[in-house]
Amino acid sequence: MRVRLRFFAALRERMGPRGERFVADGTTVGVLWRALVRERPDLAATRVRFAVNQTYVEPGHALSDGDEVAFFPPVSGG
Amino acid sequence: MRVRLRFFAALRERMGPRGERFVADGTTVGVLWRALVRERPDLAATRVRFAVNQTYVEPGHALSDGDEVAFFPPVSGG
Amino acid sequence: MTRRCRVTRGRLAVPALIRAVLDPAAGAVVTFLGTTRNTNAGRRVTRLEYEAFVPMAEAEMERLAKAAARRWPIRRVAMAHRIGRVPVGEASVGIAVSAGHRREAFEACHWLIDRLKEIVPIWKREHFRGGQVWIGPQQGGPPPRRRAARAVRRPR
Amino acid sequence: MTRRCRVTRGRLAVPALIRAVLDPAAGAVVTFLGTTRNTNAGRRVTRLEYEAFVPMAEAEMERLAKAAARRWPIRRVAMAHRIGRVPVGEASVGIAVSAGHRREAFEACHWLIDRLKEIVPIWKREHFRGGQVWIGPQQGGPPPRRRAARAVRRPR
Repeated sequence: MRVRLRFFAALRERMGPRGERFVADGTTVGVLWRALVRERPDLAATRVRFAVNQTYVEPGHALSDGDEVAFFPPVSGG
Repeated sequence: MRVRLRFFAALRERMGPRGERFVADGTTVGVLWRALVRERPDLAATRVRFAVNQTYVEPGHALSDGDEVAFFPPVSGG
Repeated sequence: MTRRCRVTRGRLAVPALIRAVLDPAAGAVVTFLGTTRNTNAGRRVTRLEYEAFVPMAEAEMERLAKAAARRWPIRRVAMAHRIGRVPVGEASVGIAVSAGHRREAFEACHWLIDRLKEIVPIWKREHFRGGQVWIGPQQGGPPPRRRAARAVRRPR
Repeated sequence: MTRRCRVTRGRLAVPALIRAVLDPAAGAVVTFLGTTRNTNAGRRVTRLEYEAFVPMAEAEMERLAKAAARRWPIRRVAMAHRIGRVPVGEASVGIAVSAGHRREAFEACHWLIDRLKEIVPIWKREHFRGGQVWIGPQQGGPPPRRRAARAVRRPR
């Protein structure tokens, strides 16, 4: 199944703002992130939070076809 | 000696905004207030604070010639 | 610590109040506005009317601002109190505080309005449907003004 | 509880923020503004630059406003966060809360800015004399961007 990727702040500077990925059914957000880190080992030290379809989720959240997955460095608004 | 009087809020409505008084040397603010209450017994129930020359004082504060004495009901600004 | 404390007539100039405390070394501005509420103690309030001992009220606000600056590391304080009629929904008092960080700005602003209500020589008279009354325990005994006392009891 | 939460470009419209929370049943309006400070961690800051995941940031601010209304008896909330460049002395974030009484307005406003900083998806990059750096623990390790890392160490 296909998922869309969004990156923000320092992550956006390394990965670009958007991406796309084909993943196996039942893939979790955490598994997807680890796959990205395998390809880009410099991401390993990054503290990251995940949002799927604009809602925060835990790493164990299972993806669905068409989901938008956003990767956030620690927020610093205000 | 002569002192000027100022009244505010509910007190102003009964006493008028300003007055004048001749008092003996060494008269305190509290003694002056009790003199006013003797003339106007309806003031007896009033909770009052005193300011002399725009500074809060205690009832034992001794007056000087020319002082401006202000009589305040409990404040309620804000 | 810069401060600007005023008793004014007419609408409070809130943008000016905030501008007065902006400071390049401040990361936080906290502002309090006290507004006329349409009910109080079960009465339907139509407006408030404020009276002040103006020069002393301004001096007492200045003293409070200085005292706040001794308790918290704040940058600037602006305080304004309106006198005369204040309709429902409009502000009677505004306090703005700037500080390096937000905690001290919140704490100082809250403290300033608490203290202002306790000691600054300003009085409000509430006008409500059917009467008016001075606010605050003006008397030890029952309300002195027949019209107000009667009106409080009038059923709606 | 009425609320209005926005991510915007350009100067924050503070009077509009306050107008959005005025309410005839409110006696208190507390407003917080976060402004760009000219120093941070010993660096001379020239501006901040904010980036947001805009629709989610607005949705998260709405959720916070609703959560505040469950915790405190407040009337209205307005929140605005500016993105893009924010020069020293200008506001990046504004939160206004109205309530019947002042204590809940102060507490809810303070809580909202604390929570906003923790969870709303917005990021700031600090531009200072000699470099720039993303704020927040973006990395477990040392700062990744050579230019920023070098600049932090440059003596003034």
